[in-house]
Amino acid sequence: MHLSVAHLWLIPALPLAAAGVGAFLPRRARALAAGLAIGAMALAFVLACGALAGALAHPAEHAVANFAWFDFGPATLRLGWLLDPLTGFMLVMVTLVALLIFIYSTGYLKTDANFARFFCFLSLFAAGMLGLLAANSLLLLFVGWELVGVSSYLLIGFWFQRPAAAAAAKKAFITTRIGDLGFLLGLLWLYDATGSLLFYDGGHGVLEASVLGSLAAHATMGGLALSTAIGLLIFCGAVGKSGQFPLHVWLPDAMEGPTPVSALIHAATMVAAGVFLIARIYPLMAADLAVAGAPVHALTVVAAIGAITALLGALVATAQTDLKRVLAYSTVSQLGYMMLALGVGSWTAAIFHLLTHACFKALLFLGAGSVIHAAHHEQDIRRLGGLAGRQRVTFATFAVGMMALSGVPFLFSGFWSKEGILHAAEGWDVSRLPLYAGLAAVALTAFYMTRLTAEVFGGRPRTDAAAHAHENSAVMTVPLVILAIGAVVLGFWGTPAWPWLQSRLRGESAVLGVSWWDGAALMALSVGLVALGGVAGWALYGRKARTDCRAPDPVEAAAPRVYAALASGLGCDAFYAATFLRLNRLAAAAADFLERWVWGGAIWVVAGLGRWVGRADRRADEAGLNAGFNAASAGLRSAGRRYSRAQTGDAHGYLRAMAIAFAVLALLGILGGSH
Amino acid sequence: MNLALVLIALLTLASAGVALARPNLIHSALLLIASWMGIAAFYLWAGAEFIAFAQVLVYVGAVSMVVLFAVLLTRRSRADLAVGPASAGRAAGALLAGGAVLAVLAHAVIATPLTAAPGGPRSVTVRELGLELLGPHAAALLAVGLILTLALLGAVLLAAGERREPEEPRP
Amino acid sequence: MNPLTICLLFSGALFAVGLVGALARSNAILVLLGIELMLNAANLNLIAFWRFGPAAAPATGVIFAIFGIAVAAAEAAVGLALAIAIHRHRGSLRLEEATRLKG
Amino acid sequence: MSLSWAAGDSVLERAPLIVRDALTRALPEPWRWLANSLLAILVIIGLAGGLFAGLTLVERKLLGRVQNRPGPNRAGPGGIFQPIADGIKMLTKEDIVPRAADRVLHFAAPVVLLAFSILPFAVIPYGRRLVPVELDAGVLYFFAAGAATELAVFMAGWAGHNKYSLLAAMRSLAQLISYELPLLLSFVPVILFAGTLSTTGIVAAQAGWKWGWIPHWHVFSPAGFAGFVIFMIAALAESNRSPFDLPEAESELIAGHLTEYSGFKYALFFMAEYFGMIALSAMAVTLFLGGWQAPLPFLAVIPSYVWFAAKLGGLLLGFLWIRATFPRLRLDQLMRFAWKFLVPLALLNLGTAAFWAATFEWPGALQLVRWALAVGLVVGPFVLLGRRLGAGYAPRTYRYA
Repeated sequence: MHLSVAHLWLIPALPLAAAGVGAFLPRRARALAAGLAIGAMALAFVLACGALAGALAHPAEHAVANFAWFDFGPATLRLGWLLDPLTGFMLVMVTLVALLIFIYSTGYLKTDANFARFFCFLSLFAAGMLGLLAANSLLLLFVGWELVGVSSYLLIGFWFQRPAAAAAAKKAFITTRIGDLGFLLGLLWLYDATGSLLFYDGGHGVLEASVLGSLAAHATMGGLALSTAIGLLIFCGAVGKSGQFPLHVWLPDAMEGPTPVSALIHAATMVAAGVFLIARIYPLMAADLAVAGAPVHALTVVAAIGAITALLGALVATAQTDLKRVLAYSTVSQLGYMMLALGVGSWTAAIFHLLTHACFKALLFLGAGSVIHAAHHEQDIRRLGGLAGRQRVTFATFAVGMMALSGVPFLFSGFWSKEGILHAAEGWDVSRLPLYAGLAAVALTAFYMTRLTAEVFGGRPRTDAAAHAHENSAVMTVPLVILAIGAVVLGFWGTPAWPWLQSRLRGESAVLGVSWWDGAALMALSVGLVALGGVAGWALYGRKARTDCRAPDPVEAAAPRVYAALASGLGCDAFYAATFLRLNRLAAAAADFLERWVWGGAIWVVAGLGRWVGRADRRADEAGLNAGFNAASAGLRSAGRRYSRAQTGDAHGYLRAMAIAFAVLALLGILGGSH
Repeated sequence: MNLALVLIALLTLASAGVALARPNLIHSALLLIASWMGIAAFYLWAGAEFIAFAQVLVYVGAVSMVVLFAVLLTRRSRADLAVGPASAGRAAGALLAGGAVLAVLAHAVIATPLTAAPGGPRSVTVRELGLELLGPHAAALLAVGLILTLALLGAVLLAAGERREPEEPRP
Repeated sequence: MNPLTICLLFSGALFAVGLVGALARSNAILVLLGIELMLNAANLNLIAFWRFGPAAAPATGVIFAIFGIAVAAAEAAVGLALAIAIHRHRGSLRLEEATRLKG
Repeated sequence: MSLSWAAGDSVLERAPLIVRDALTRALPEPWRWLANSLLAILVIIGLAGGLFAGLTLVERKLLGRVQNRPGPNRAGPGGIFQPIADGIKMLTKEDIVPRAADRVLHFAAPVVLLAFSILPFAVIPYGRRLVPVELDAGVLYFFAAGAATELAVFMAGWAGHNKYSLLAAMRSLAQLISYELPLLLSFVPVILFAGTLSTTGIVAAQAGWKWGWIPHWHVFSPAGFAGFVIFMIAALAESNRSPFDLPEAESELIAGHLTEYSGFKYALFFMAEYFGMIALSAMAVTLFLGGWQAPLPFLAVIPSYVWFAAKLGGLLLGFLWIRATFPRLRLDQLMRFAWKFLVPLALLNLGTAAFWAATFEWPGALQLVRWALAVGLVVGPFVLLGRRLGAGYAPRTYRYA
């Protein structure tokens, strides 16, 4: 069954409808709410598979369905839906992961009072995400983009009774807004420059050769090509959403939300939206490569940001003690990888890593959730431990995810996708730094994942919370198993030997090539690094597991300064607090002063005037005008009394009067008409 | 065909007249219903099937029921149902007014040279009606729907009253 | 005689009968029924002109009649409800006694 | 009369027309038409009457079997002459008219009732070319004629000059009015699908088979099915059949508004009631069960009127079975059920029908979605409303049962 692009709108429409209905369900209709959301998601998944099949039938073409939204003045604003392999793969991935996580959530939040509301929000998020993916117009994409932003805010703050959660939600919202401001500006500028926001529109779309040529040709301030400027502005949005370096600070805090939310939104799908956005508009980003003597290329910036983020995330992750924060920082670093891949010009590698990462990172988060749920919401890895024997399924699947993430060679998907990225970075002719950053991050990733696994599952329980942990119900374990299988299998459609996925994305047909020896040396190197990181992690944390939950971390013992710096996220938050927030506070004070004294004073004066006039007026009124009015109204009253005698209240009388009057009038009319 | 028309007219008028002259309320109501059916027959004769059936459905099916319910709910004993004209004077006045109106109308009708459109019976299919209603007259249709809804609510409120009386379902 | 003329006379007569009834009877319900009759007479006119009058639009007359019937039905429902309410207030339906708006 | 020859029909299919023409060929042209109509009327009334007689017998036999007793078995072999015996009894009974009765109405009531309960039969398409009157607004006519029966019920209750039968008449009027709403609403989806009010048109719209074996009957679509169920329930109530037979609950209120009737007039009421039931069942067959259409292509050789008769018989037996099975409702339960369950359900069903009609063109894959959504739209309200409906009542416990 193939789903044509004409019916693509159904995929986002189903969860949207579920959210709409769910919003009106009573709180106690838990089963109904969950069933609604899950059913809609399952349907959407089926449809997405159909869409993918339809897209793969003709991978080379971009099938679009555009429609006019509204007219203003002479112009018409048009939106549209787009179906190509990129959209297809993303749709299937998102719907599948979302479906599994919905099912998982029924177990994780079984006892929560706002169960129904939770599923309503989840459906809303899914609707926004799917709309974002299927959009053929930057505006429609932006709508979905903001929708997921809002639902992410709602879901991070789902437990808004906890001040930390509320603060985190606000932080996430505001931080991403900063990025989205850039996005919006870029969007407006693009519309101003091209008069269209459609990606593909039979030759007039912004991603099509003719428009791109003109965009790259024009230069704006600082000799930047127009496409560069617009691209960078839109990239701001991606930076905010995908937690790239300057704006990554919200993502770790977002872990205050329920774990399924972290898994779905802040690991697998929403944060990847930035990567998807850049991949979607890749022709626009790459348009300036042709321009000679441009001061900077958009993609160079992307690559730099990506490299920095990858390294920084990995570094910070090594010193976190909160189970979910470690994973959050690793997400940041992996997203950095994807951005890096985009920057060095291999967007297919980026998407490949996005898909595999979505799978195993969702797996890791759900595993973490399973641990947390079992250990009565204990998230500090120092206070856990010894869960390997108590939660066998969770441990096995988590191990798979951990190996996939740290890129254990050949069997696990993470290895292949990361190889692709490093390979692309090696092939980049602008600079080698991204490659080195990536390689360093490889070792660090292996290190902190080993640390995490050893701390949580190794040794023996260090608190009775951990001691009493036990395996969770099937609704929570089965999704883990499915995702674990995915985390392994997914790797094999993107191996250098048979790059089926990449070639499909590019719209070519895959060939079984043995021409991957040129990457062998690099591969060997990265394998070595992985081994190094793993061994180091094992040596420090695994060999002799921590016994006391208050004992300092080995690294901390060795180099307390470094550890503290890393633990505080290299002081990003502190830096922002010292600069932007203080500035903000000053501005607020100034505004307050203005309000209180300057405007307030003016208003006070005006009000005084008004009062005085009012008093004067009243005197004039009472003395002069009223007398005349009294006389007049007295006359009216007497007249009324006289006429009201005719008003007997007898309905028949009125009716009779009407009838006779009618007869008389008609008679007059006839007589008047006859001569 | 005029014969049929005259027949229908006479029957309708007769039943209506008798209805409004009978002392017994119930008989009046039933006879009025008969005259309504006569009007439906006229519509049928004129080839307006739909209206004819609508007339029967609405008046004979619904309004009649409301009337009968109203009659039965507003009486205490059978004696209440025998209500003649209030007074000879009023009756005379009524006849006078009605006669005047009738005279004027009749004069107007007869005086004006009317030409009946030639050609066979004109008729409109339900499909045409529906398209007409939902096309050019959609707004009016909505308005009527609103009016009916409000009328229903108002009627229920009025009839239910402050003291919760057994509230009859309105068609 | 011209059928249209007959129709119009018919409706005129019906109107007059309704009027007489509404004027002569003192029972509120009967007055209402008389008024219903007058409404019907009006509808009857519409159909008559639709049938015999110059063919303007194919269905206009019928549609007017439909609306007429709908409004008449609403009127009947409200009116009879009013009658019941009056009866509850005054214990009788004689309109001569219902001369004050204050109940 | 739209009875006309057509090539291609089997002889069996044409049999009624052949017989009719054989009978009326002798007459000159202008009279033949009249004769044909009269013939059709006679046949219909005869069939309806025969069906009534037969149905009473079948009903009593069936009830007997269900309640574990032989049922009528005296008159004739196995009691098959029971209806005749009943008829004779009814005719020979004294016709009592109370002294204070309103004689005119007392006489008029059964006549009016019978007249109006025979009228609906005029628009039912009994077979491929067997529809007595071809009306553009046939369905509307059917229910307009049916609406007038309420009047007769009132007259009957009023005429007897008996406050109990008057009360009973008002109760039964309340029931009739309440259930007329869902009855009328329930088949609007069918009108929506078929796009016509003419009965023949509706039957024609249900011709054909999906994949060669699922007939295109309206009952086989979510909205249509819901409509069918609502229609049948409302029809039960409209024809005063149990479990809605409060108006003349013999055991509780001595036949309600019929208390003052006896002998042949009573028989007329009885007959009118059965006519109503038969007419409504026939209408249900026409609206939802494809009228005279054969259920499977290769069964089309069997003449259409046989199929119609078969479906009609099936529905009637269903009526009897329900009567044998369900206990009687209470008046408040009855009202509650109509206004709080059936009417909202029927209204929501319109939305489902609109969706169904709007998405008719969706391509193959989406049909799954369409079905899922439509079924959800039907089942969801049913569950929710049903929950509300049952809320007030505690489960009844039968101590001595």
